[in-house]
Order: sequence, then structure tokens, then C-alpha cells
Amino acid sequence: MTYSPHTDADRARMLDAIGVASVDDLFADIPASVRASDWDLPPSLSEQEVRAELARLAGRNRIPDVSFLGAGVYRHLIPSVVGEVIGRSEFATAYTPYQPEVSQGTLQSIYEFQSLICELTGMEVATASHYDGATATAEAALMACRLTRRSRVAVSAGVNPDYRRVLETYCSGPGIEVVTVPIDLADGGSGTTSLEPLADDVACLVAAQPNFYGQIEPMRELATVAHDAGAQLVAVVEPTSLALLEPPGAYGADLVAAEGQPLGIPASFGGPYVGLMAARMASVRQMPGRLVGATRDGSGRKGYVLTLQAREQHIRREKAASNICTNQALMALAATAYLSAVGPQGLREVAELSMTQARHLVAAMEEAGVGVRRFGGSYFAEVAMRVPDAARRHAALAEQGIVAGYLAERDAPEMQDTLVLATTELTTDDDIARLVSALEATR
Amino acid sequence: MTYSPHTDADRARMLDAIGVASVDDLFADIPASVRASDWDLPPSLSEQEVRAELARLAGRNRIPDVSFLGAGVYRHLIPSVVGEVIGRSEFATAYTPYQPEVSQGTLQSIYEFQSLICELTGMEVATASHYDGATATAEAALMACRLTRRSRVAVSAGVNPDYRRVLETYCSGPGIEVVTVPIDLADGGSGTTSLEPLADDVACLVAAQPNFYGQIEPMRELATVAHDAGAQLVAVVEPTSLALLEPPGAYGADLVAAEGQPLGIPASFGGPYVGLMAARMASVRQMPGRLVGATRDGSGRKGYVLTLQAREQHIRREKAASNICTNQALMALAATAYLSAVGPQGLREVAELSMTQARHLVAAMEEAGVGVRRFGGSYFAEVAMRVPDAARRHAALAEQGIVAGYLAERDAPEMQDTLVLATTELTTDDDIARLVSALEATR
Amino acid sequence: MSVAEAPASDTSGRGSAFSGATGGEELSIVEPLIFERSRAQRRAVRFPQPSDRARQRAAGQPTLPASALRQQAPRLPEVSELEMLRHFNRLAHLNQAIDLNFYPLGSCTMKYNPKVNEWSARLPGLAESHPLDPEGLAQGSLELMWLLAEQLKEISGMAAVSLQPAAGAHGELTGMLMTRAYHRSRGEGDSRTKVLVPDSAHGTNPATATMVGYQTVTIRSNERGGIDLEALRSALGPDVAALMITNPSTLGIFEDQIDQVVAAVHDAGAIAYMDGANLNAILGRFRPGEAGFDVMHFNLHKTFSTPHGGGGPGAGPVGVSDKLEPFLPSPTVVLVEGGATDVLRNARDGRSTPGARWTLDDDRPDSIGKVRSCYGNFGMFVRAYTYIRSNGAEGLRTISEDAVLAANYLRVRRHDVYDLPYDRLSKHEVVFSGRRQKRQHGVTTLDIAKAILDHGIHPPTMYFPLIVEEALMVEPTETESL
Amino acid sequence: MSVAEAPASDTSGRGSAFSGATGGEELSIVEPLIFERSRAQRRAVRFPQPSDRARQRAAGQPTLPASALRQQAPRLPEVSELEMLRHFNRLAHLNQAIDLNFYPLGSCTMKYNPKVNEWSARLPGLAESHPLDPEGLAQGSLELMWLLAEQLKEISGMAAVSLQPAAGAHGELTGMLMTRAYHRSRGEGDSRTKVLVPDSAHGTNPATATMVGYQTVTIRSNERGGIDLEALRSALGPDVAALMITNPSTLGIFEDQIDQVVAAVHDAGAIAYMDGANLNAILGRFRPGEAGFDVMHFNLHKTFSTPHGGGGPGAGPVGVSDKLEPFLPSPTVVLVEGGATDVLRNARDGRSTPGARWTLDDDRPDSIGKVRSCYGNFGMFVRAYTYIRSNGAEGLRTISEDAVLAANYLRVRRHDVYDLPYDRLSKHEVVFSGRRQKRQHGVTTLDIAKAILDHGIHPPTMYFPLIVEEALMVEPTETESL
Ligand SMILES: Cc1ncc(COP(=O)(O)O)c(C=O)c1O
Ligand SMILES: Cc1ncc(COP(=O)(O)O)c(C=O)c1O
Repeated sequence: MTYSPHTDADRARMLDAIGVASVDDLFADIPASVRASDWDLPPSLSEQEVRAELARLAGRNRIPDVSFLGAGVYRHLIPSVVGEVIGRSEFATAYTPYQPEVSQGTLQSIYEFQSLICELTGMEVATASHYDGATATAEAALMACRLTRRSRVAVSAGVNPDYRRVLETYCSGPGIEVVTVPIDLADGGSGTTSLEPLADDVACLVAAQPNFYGQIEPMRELATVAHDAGAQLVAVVEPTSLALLEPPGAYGADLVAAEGQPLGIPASFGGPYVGLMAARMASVRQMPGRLVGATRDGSGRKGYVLTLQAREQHIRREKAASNICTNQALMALAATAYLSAVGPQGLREVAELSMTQARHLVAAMEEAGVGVRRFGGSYFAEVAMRVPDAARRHAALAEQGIVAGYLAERDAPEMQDTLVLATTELTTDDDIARLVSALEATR
Repeated sequence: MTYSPHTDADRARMLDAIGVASVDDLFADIPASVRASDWDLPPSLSEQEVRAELARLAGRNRIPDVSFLGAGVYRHLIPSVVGEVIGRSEFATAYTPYQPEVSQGTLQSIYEFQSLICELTGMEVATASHYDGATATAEAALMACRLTRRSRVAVSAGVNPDYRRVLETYCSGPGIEVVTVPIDLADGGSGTTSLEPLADDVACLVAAQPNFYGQIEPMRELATVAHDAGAQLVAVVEPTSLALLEPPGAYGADLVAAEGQPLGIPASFGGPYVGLMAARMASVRQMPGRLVGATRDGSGRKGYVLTLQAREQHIRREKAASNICTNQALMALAATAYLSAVGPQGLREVAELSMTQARHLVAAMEEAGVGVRRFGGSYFAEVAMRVPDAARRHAALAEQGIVAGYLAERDAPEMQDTLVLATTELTTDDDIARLVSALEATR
Repeated sequence: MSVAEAPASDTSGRGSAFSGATGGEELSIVEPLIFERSRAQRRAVRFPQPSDRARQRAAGQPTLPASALRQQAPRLPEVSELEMLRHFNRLAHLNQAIDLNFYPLGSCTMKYNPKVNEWSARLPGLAESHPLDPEGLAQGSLELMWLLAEQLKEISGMAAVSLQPAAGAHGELTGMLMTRAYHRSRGEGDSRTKVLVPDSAHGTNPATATMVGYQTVTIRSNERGGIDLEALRSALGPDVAALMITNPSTLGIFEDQIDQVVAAVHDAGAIAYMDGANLNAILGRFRPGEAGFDVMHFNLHKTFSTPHGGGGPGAGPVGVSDKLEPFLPSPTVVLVEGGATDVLRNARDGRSTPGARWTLDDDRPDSIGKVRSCYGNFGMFVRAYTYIRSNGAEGLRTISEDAVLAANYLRVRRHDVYDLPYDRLSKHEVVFSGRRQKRQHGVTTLDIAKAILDHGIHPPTMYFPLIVEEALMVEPTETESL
Repeated sequence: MSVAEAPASDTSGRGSAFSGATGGEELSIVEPLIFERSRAQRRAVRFPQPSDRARQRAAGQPTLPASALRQQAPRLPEVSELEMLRHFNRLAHLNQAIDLNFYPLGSCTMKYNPKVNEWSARLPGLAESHPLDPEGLAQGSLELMWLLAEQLKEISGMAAVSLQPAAGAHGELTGMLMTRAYHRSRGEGDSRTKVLVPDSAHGTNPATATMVGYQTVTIRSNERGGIDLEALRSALGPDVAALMITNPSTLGIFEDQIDQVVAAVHDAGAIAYMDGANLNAILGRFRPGEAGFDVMHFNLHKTFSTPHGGGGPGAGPVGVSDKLEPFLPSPTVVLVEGGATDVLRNARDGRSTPGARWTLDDDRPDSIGKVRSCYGNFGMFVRAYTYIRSNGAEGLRTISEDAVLAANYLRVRRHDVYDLPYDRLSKHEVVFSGRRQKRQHGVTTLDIAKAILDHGIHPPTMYFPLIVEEALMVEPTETESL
């Protein structure tokens, strides 16, 4: 089956109007030498069959009963009302709002998205939107290079390893070198980024707050380190933490990048998510991606349009700030709906409850003697715990449907026997009790 | 929590405007002697907590892996597009379309619903809508009494037992006597309604096509039996079967009642469903329930309005044809969307595939020696099978998550050791194989 | 659009439906009928073919007798999935709805229908549960129904509740059938033939009385909008089966002599029925059971906020006092293993009770029988249960406080503009009269409604209750902001 | 509304957002900003309080350092759930969308997005699956990705596919990074610095070249709208890294010298990149891999019909020939236990293969690395897989046939009205020119678009491709009926 409405009579009518005998004639422009040979694809399925097939695949995944896995993707409540908003087909089945007369819904909601991200980050301008937190980070670093006209990027080892890999790949394009600024990974150490001075040819310092291990970084000091070298500070942040943590705009960040997934977007095995980016107004002309602005129409009514398009590929082509075109608009709408639904008080409750449960978890693990904090200092809602024989126990618990966080040695060999455990407002006391007793049982 | 938007400041402002000191003053009109004492209800829950509680309850049900249960409620495919339509909040959060200017969506869709039901049934006018098939049947019988000015109702024992019980209850109101017309339940018998003449004070004969045991009734003959007694024929039909079976309008039915659940509505433990009713135009003024008509507005544009409201309780009060007010409009929309999505060809495919699988099932059971058809004659997509020790085996299979249809002796003691098994287009060959081997294993 | 009453004969699109598409000349937002979009052979949803094995095995079995076959396929529309969807989406855009704007339709409690309720109703464990599944597979559904009934008992003060009725009017029917069964059980079935109904009552009340074979006697209201106690007392007698009273009334007024009303009814040996459609105003403030009512119905879809669906579905559970309990519709959900207190405490904490078991009790010899197939509009129970648990004990009280605040606020704010025939405390709604506007300016309530429409707001209920001239019945509910 | 370019400085509502609600005097359909609906203390969604036990245990743990705390809460809107919902519902009503009407935006393949795809994407087993879950818990996700990649290989004739890129442009970036890695591996990394791009190309092509550090050289089109072979040949040389060609092109034309184009590129030692955005026209008719392309991207959201979401998400998988395979982004999904043929056959029949196991292979030393976190826009893979399985081998061919039929039908039907700069067979779309209208009547393409708007239809793409004066680019797709 297809979703084509055409009956054979319709097809005959069209062929007739076109003046060809058969549909094959419409493909006569494909040179014979390169015409497709037959393919081997499965036959069509009716709706009930295709649903059975997808249910089969979904059933081959096992959603853990208890999970402390975060590492950049967090299981938060997605209020039902958020699903209702992004499920509306007027949003879902429209495209890029080039035509403002018939796209005010999309345009205004993007404008609100930008405003919300500015509020959260304390920055002056936010784009809408990037593929994910990793590419937003990479594009922010490239932007810093354009702004400073430098071509080295320093990145803290406390930034999500996936982001660092993407940054490497993006930088390899224009031949920008990426240097890693270490963090103190020693057992009992600070778990935060080194404050050593940077070389003065560095375009930016990329650092994460909280960092990959959940640790609170001294962002103000890192800003000074960056600025002393004439570099920009790119702050990679976790959006729910900004209910409590100082906004990057206040501690001197020049650019902000973030993964928007925690704001009402399901884990969905890695995407679609939404990358957030914010900057100072002075840098706006070097920003990659879409921007919507408020304006007035001929009769003075307020309206919204795509603005500053002269940065974009469809106008500037090879001189564009980025090649990004299709982005993650519907996911930006999810974040907009989420932030509107939870409000300042709700976001604070999310952050506080997530933090409380992280501390509850640490206390419970330490009490039971199944793990101790690896670092000093403070943390947000994810925490690195030293757990003897972590790899084996992590695997054993997975068999029982319990995911004991992220195994740190996957990316950092010096982090053996360390689990990075995330909590959110959905983490129950019971989850913590089950994890602890499962760890006890595998001692 | 509540969904109230009012802050304490809002409340103070309202109290102030009203000129009272506290909200308690607004309840001063409740006599002290009857003021509510304290109640014992659980505390409020946040969205995540209430979802956990509902997930708990849903988890306490077990949806069978394999089910041949029908008995009036059928598990058909509900195309995704049907869910999309009835999920639109412009339909879901509107109410009775008293105000046509802001209700054309609801009104036109009801008009289409009525037209579709007329098409399916071959009748001239259809209402929108009744609580379910049982109450539609009862209201149709009462209507027949009004039309014939008689006060006895004859009902075939082949009508769904639940419908017969509801009919009894409704008839007990105005003191109408219900007499049962037997069906031939003998092993190897016809399984259809007796063609004995009816007494001449009977207002109507209520008979089902197919009947509760899936058997095809001689509706034309039953119409003659009814008409010979000056009575009306109330045909109770299953809507998907009307893709293939003669429409009641063609065999002389005066009134039609049906359960609309098979048309895109989930089983949902018994409701909400939608009752269908159709009649001849000559009887329209005695019809209970809502009707929408086409009209033109002042400037000649087509539009739709509630019509013939002088039958209804809000106009006629104690002289109304029924007390029905809120009905099952959104479920009528589901049926409208369903019939539009499947079309004549799709409905035919549903009916044919359901029938084929019923026959496949019978053959497989007979081949394996686990059951034989109880009746002669033909059947639609539900079939009465004689299975030794049926009650024990039905219970044993249920433990394994296999529901072996409906145990006929629940309602008809003479039907011991009989399972009534339903198939639909969702019944797979594998389902049949699993049922047969489970029955074999419990021999 | 201003519309006249439609010609009675055109209630089906069959006549014109297949005469071809409407011409493309005239541009308008009007959406053609789905039939007009039809084209032969066009398809949306398809189904699989039977397997060869199924076909072979089926071959030996009886087909349908030729005499039972239809001659012509039903002329359902033939459209693509996209055409079908666009059609209904465009129709949707022609509706006003709570989710778009203020919808103060009086007597209908058009408040916000929380989306989490929809989430619950769609849980496959509930939505796919067959009503006749063996009880061992359906304990979750049964527990939910039992819990909801317990909550409704606690909210209303009634001794027992049946969830079976599908709407308010259906609850009325159920209640009045029980009333008759009760009188019959006492040998007064034939002597008590009248039902008293105040003149402000909703049309379903007298219509229900008729359906049960009773004669309606209308009781006039007094000048304060309450029931005229003298008129009531003189109408009461050994021929009266029941009084059906709506409280708060359709005037938005609490019957402040309710204690005397119930006493008078009981003195006459009649049944006191409360139409609980307007419960939204009195949660936690007044419990009909405590005030002596024998039977009442809930409009679950109103008070407990299930979406009204353009005219339904709803749910109309009935609550009864001990004296009517034996007559409740059958079956009822009963807890047969485990203690009620344990179950309630555990459910409060979100836990199942080990060993608890429910069954459907269909062995109720005095029952009026069934009023609906299965057990009622279960999907609405799921939503109402979600709503009650979300709001909780305190939240339910706040609902009524805020609904009453809003109605009174509207009353005082619009007091200067419209006449207020009964200028008393409002409960869920306030009923204005447009008589002054009509007399002084020739502006009718209908004209006012059309003007309200132009603001994108759904007009209030009009010309009801019948005892108010040019009535405008405004129910703001607790979910509209200032 | 006719709008001017917005002032650059106002891209955030912060300035005015909290200055209070817009006055009620002026009636208009314009919806205020969500910030303007805000009122202090108003709430929608709430969260639970931590338990006493959690609070006690947490008490001994470090809090956040005061220096890291924010001084003022972010000024997010404070609205009720109903206000929030109405706001977005009303905004939705200001949009045009495929689900409402014809949306022939050229180059965007705005076809019907089947609702069953959404059903699939919402299956909890998929939607709630964490990307870093242990592989043993995620075999369903891995199998789905593997199957989809196999299908894309079969459709395109490419040797290997990576699903990682999040959109078409991201696929281009990935492809060009691989191109560079390839040349580097041959010691030509520094010498090949140019990328050839036809003048009809989409802006993302040259922009991509720049992001990879290449210099763009524009190749002019010939008078038939194809690439000028002479110009191409003379531009090719040892300094050229690749040709990026869109086929069918943005003119809706199939490059009928494609065999010679690819040969010329290969002769020069360069990489042949195909922008597959317009694959919707050639399914089953042309496979880039068979024609010798080294790398291509798919616009999954276009050809395989995932909803465009007002500007995304999309997905831009890349297919490569064997020679580029080592450079694909890491990780890739590999089947490590069980045979591919078995798995494909079983999946065709809706069955799992006992013992089959997939893993994420991240040990790819020549890989360009990661271009995105995790594995790509998985939710789009679910939809595309559903779509491919629904349509099947035959259906996919029909898609292209009907899409091409529709485009050619439009071409001949509007031929008299508009100029057709390249009057040849159309593929997915047809590009008209409004130059005649402009010259003769002073009516610009923009004016025409506005007139189309008045019919409730979304206008075609305008003023693109750049080489057509007053271009009107119409892509009807296969899902619009006559
Ligand atoms: C006071 C009153 N009683 C009864 C009813 C009937 O309820 P339902 O429409 O649910 O049948 C209504 C409904 O509007 C009502 O307002
Ligand atoms: C021809 C062509 N190439 C590339 C792209 C870029 O794809 P995306 O928007 O998915 O990044 C587009 C998108 O419109 C296109 O039409």
C-alpha cells in the first residue's frame, strides 16, 4: 500500500493530460546504463501488521525497572500537557516558517523559546535550534573561533565525552586544534577543571556546569582564566540546574550551549533532542542557526518573522555562519511548552527534588557500605561513586533490570570502579533502596 | 493541587469585590444543620504520583495474550488516524452543539454520522446517539410501543443477554411486559429464533442479526412474523457485518438498534461505547435522542443545526420521547472517522477476514477434535462450539492468558459445555493454533 | 452564520452525498461533506489478506446464505487517509471548545479537562481490557471501580453507589426506577404515582418521571428562587413517590430550606431525590447523604471533569441511602477478600493490597436490573478517579470555593448591567435576566449571545431556566482566571 | 499580514514580557506572548515533596556552594495548565500545515505523514529507551537501526549507511568530512581543496563545503537545466575534492548525463557526492550506488515522511561506497551473532531471530568520529522504518511514480499560465517562472504567493533556485489528490 490517493482512473487522466502512454515514459530521462536493477525489500504491510512488527521490536527492548543512568540524557516527568501541545498537527506537520502569514503559530512559539532560553541562561540572544547539545557545543566553539579569529579550542575533560568527540569532528573541518584541559580525577580530588592559565592563541575554553561527573565547577574562575587569555568562555549547562545555579550570563560566559532534552523530551534512544545556544547580542551576526524576531505588519499589528537571515546558508551560501537548515523545531516547542507548564516554581521543585534524591542516594550507599563519593566539593543531581568491582556489578544489576548509572571507565580509564549515578524528581525512595540492596547482594 | 488558576491575591480581590470577608461567607446559605462534616479522602497527588497510581491499577489487569472473547464487544483494529481525530480537543472539549455558530465542526460530523448509519442500515433516519447498544435496543422497543400504542414487547432469546436485561429494566418503567421468543438451542439445532406467530398485542419483535451465538437469523421471515401481528421488527445488528449482510431496511425492519463499539472504539472494560438507532422517516417524531439537520444560513450558506428538538426533554419536558440529554457524541465521532477511514472496501475486508478466521477456527478445532459446532446453519464471525468440560478448561486457559471465548452457560443453563468464540481481522493464525493446542493440553 | 430551524427531512446526506463534488467556483471556509470528497476506489486504511492456510481450512465451512447477503455495498466515502484527516481537522477548526477559550455554558460545568486524565484512560492495561474477561484478569479495573465508588460515597455521604448509569439523565432514570421498586417493596407501588418537580428543574427530571411511568407535578418557586415550602407541603401526600430537587438549583442557588424540604418529603413517605449535576459548587460543604437524601446522581463528566466530547460521553453514577441499597442496579463490584480499610490505606499510598480480590456481584434479587450493558462508561471512571486523586481532599474543597468565588464575582461585576432576578449568594453559576435590555433597547438575550460570540467566547446558556425571562446562565467554573 | 524584516535586536521577549498584559481594548486574533499571561504564584504542573526519610538522609550531604547559586529565579511564565494549553492551541490555529491543506513547498516534500508512524514512535519500549542502556536491554532499538540501514542500502545501492546525521545538511557535513578523510588517507588531503557545486544547488551544499574547510567552485547549468559538462570537465582537476550534485536537481530535473558526470568526477580522482534530498521522485528507478556515487545523504524526513515539525527534527543518514566505508561516523550497529539473511527474512515475516545479537561498534580507527551525541534522531528512524514497511517494495515504487505523475501533470496544466524555463520531464517538482507576469502586469511572484495564501494553501517555494527568475517551485508530492 501507499498513502497515495490516486486511483487507476486518476493516473490515466494524468497520463493523458501529460500526453504520455505510461508512467515509465516519465522516467525516460534516466540514462539506460544507470537505471535501477530490482531491489529486495519486504512487501507492504497493512496497519495492523506494521503495528505488530513495531510492537515486536519495542518488546525486544527492556525498559529498566530502576535506572540511575543519566550521562547527558535524563528521565524527567513529561507533563501530559506537553505531549498535547507538540502532538497538534498544526505544529507537527508545518515546516520552516518562511511564510510568516501562515506560520505565526510556529514563529511566535520560537520567539517564546528564545526568550525562555535567554531567561534561563541570562544571555541576550538564543538560537532556535541545534541538533543536540553536542553539536550546539561544537558550533559554539566554531563561533568563538570566528569571533576571536583564533583556531585553537580548549575543552575541559569534565565536558560530556560525546560532546568532546563531536567537537573534535566539527573542528577537524576547518582544521581547528582541540586541546583538553584536565580535571582533577584523583580519588578524593576536586573533580573540577584545572585553573592553569591558557595559551594566548586559544579561542575559547569549553567547560560544563555541572560537569560530566555532576561536580560543581568554579565557573567564575574559569571565566577569568578564559578572559585572561583573550578567549571566550563557552559554558555547557544542564537546563534544569539553572533553576538554582547561577546563570552563565552572570558569571561571564560568552557563549552557552546545552542539551534541551531534560525539558520535556523523551530519551527515545538518543533523539530527537534539541541543542540550545545563547550568546551576547554583540556576537549575533556570527551565530549559526535560526532566529525569530518581533516586528509589526503594515497595519501595525505585532507579528513574528525569521530574522537576520543573512547569516544563513539559504542566503549566504558558502559565506554562511553554518550549514544548518532543518533543525529541531518541534523539540524546541516541547521545551517551550515544558517551561511554560512547570514555571519557575516547578523547575525549582524539579531541581531541588533531583538534588535531594542524589544526596539521599549517596547517604544510603555510604550507610550500606556499597560505595563512597569519589570526589570532594559539591554536586548537582549526578554523582560519581567509587564502588569496588563496579564493572561486574553494573553488568549483574543490568540483568535484573537495574541500571546502576554510567560506568565511568568507559571513557576515562583512570576512573575505574566508579559509577556516575543520576537522580531526578522521578527517582523514588524505593528505587534507591532497590539499588542499594542489589549492590549489597553482588558484593 | 487543583487546576484552579487563582492565587491568594486573586481570591482576595474577588472576595473584596463581592464584599465578604471570607470564602466561608459564600456558603452561609447552607443551613448549619446540614453542613458537611469532615471527609476522609486521600491527599492530592502530583502528576507523576497520580500516573504511578494509575499505572499500578492498569498493571493489575492482565490483557490476555490470545483472546476469542466477543459477546458484544469486539477487538478490532482502531486505525491511528481515528485516534488522531477524536483526540482533537476542539471536538473533545466542546459540548452539545446548541450554538451552531461555534459548533459547525461537531454538527457536520454528527450529520455525517447519521448519514453513514443510514447507509449501513438502509434506513432513512438515524439518531446521534445512545449510551450503548443495549439502551438503544430498549429505547427502540419503547418507541415501537409508542408507535403501535401497544404495551408488550417480544424479544428473541438470541439477543445479547445484557441487552435483554436492560430492555426488561427500561420496560419495567412504563409497565411494559417483555415476553421471550425462544431460539432453537438443541444440540445440532438451528440456533435461530422461532417463527411461531406472535400474539396480536405485541408492539414489536426484537431480534438480532447475527444473534448472540453468531448464527444467521432468517430476518425476512421474522419481519413477516412481526408484521403479521401488526408489530414492528426491531433489528439488533452488528455494524461490521453490514458490509456483507442485507441491511435491515431491505428486509423490512422498522427500527434498528446496534452497538457501535466495533467501529473504532476500544473495549475499555465496557465503555464508553455508542448506541446506534435508525428508523423510517415516518416515525421520526417518536424517535428519542438527538438529530442534526442541514439548513442554510441568512446568506444562503449551508450549515447544520440540531433539529426536531420538540421531541427532546429540554423543550418538551415530561412529554419528551426520552429523557436522554448527554449521549456518546465523541464515540459517534470515532465511528464516523472509522467508517470514513476504512471505506466500503475496508469494511468488507474486515468482515471477510473476520469470517474467514471464524471458519479457520472451526476447522482447526474440529480437526484437532477439541470441539464441534453446536448448531447447523451459517454464522458470521462468532461461533458456538461444543467443548467437553468447557467451564474447567475455560478457567484453566484464562490462567495462561488465553481467553477461550464466552462460556455460554453463564446466561443459558441449557448451553452447557459451549464456548462462543469470536474472531476479527486481528485474529492471527497463530492465535488459533495456540488456542487449539491449549485446549488439547487440558483434555 | 445565523441559522433557522432545519427542514426536518434532511438529517442524512444520502440524497445529495454522491451527486459529485461541490463546484470549485465559490470560495468559502465551508467544508464539504465527507461524501463529497469520495472517489471510487480511493482507499485509506487497508487490511491483510487471509493466509493460504486460513483460506484452505475455511473453505470447507458454510458461507453466508445468499438470501442474507446485501445487494449493494454501503456507499461509505472513499477517501485517502490525508483527505479524511484534513476533513475532520478542518471541521475541528469550526468549533469553539474549552481548550481554546472561555466556555461559560451554564449548568454544564465547562471546566478544564486535565490532560493527565487522558493519559490514564489510554493506558493499554485499561483501554484494552475486555469487560467480560475472566475476573482474575481484570482485578485492576475492578479495584478502580471499587475505589471510585468509595470516594463518591465519601464525597456525597451516601451509603452505596452504582457507577452503571451512562449520564446524568440515565442516573435519574436509575434513581426513579429504584424509587418505584422501593415503594413496590412496601406495597405502595400502585398508590404512589406522582413525582414532584420544581419549576426551575432541568428538563431531564420531568422526562425521567414519565419514563418511569410517573406523573409529574410541578412545584412553583418562591420569590427567592427556592422551592415554595407551602406549595410543596400541599402537593405532598400518599400519592407522591418522590421529590426530585436540584441543589444547588439551576438558578445557581443553594436551597437554604433544604432541611425542611427533606423532612417534609420524608414525612409524606416519599423519596427525596437530589439531582447532583451542580455538585461542583458544594464539594466538602454539603453532603446529600448527611442531609437525608435517599438517592442522588452525580454528573461525573461535570464535577469530575471528563471531556464533554461535543455532547458526551458522560457518566451518571447514583448514590443511595441504606433504604434503597437493595434496589441498586446489578452487578456491583464487591471486595470479597481483604479488608476495605487496608485497601483504602494502601491505595492512598499507591500500593496494591496483597491478597485483596474483587468480584462482580450479580446476585441481587431486589435489584432493578441492568440499566446498561457491562458496568458503565468505564473510561470516564478512569478519568474521574485520576481527577479525584490529583485534587485530593483539600483540592476538591478548593474547587468548590473557587467556583463559587468566581460565580459571585461575576454576579457583583455584572450586576449593574443585567437584572438579577434572584440577588442572592451564587453557587456554581449566576443567572442574569436580559429583560431590561429587551424592553429598553429591543436587544434580546439571543442578540447578546451573538455579540459574545464575536469575542470568540462561547455564549452562556440562554432562556433556561424557564422561570427567568430572557435568562443568561453563566457558569465560570474554578478554572477561568481573572 | 504583510511583514517587513524584523528589527534585529528584538529576538527575545524579555524586555517587554513582564510589563503586564496587553490592554483589552483592541480586539484581534493575535495571541499575547505566554509571558504576558503570567501572574505571580500561578501554577500548572507541580511536583511532590521529598519524603522525610530522603530529607533526613540528604541533610548530611553538601549543599550547593553559595557562590554557585543564582540570585534571582528565572522569570519563566506563571500560568495555569488551561491558560498554557489555550495559548499553544491558539497559536496552532495560526499555522498552515499539511494536515489542514495543500502545502506544495518545493524541495521540502510536504507529503502526508502517516499517523501510524506516530503510534510507533510513542511505543514506551522505544520512546523510553535510554541511549546508554546496557546493550542487552536495547536489542530492539539496535535491531531497528540495523534493519533501517539495510533498507536504505537496498534503496540506494550504497554499500554502507550511517544513521547518525540529524538532518540533510548534517549528512552533507558528514559526507564531506569523509571525503576529506579519504583524500587524506591517500596523501591528497592538502592538495584537494575545492568542491564543485552547480549553480542550482541548495545553499547547504556550499555552506557545507566551507564548514569542512573547502573552497566552493560554482558550476553553471546548461540551457537544459542540467550541469554544463564542459564547464564541469574544465573545473575538474587534481585540486578538486568532490562534486556535490543534487539529483533530481532543485529544478525538478533528472540529470540525464549523470553517467558522464560521475565518470568525469572519478577520472579526476574526486569524490561524487549526491544530495539525495529529492529521492522521492526516483525510488526504484535510480540507485546512486549503482550509478557510481561514492557518498550521498538521505532526507529521511522528506522521502520517508517524518513530520517536519515547523522546521525539524529531521534525519540525514549517509550512504557510502566501499571506498568511504572505513570513514563512516562511529559507532555503527553491527550484527555480531546470527546471520543477516535469517534476520532479514524473519523481520520480513514479523519474527525475531533466536540468538541474533547486535552491538555498537565503536572501534573504527579511520572513522571521522562522531557528528552527534548518541546515534542520531532515533525517533525519526522508528517513523521511517514504519513507513518503509507499510509501503513495501511495490509501494515505494508507486510513491515515486505518483509523485512524478503529479509534478508533470501540474507542469502541463499550468504551462500556459506561467513560463517554464526548462520545459522537460519533471521529477519531484516543477519550477515555473513568474517573469512574464512581472513584466507584463507588474505582478511579482511574491504577489502570486500572497494570492495563493488567500486560498488557504501554503505557497510554493519562491525565488529559488536562484538561476530561475521569479521562481515558483511547486512540489505536489504523491499524496495530493486531483
Ligand atoms: C441540572 C441538570 N440535571 C440533569 C442533567 C442531565 O445530565 P446529562 O446531560 O448528563 O444526562 C443536566 C445536564 O445538563 C443538568 O444540568
Ligand atoms: C536539495 C536540498 N539539499 C539539502 C537540504 C538540507 O536538508 P536539511 O534541511 O534536512 O538539513 C535541503 C532541504 O531543504 C534540500 O532541499
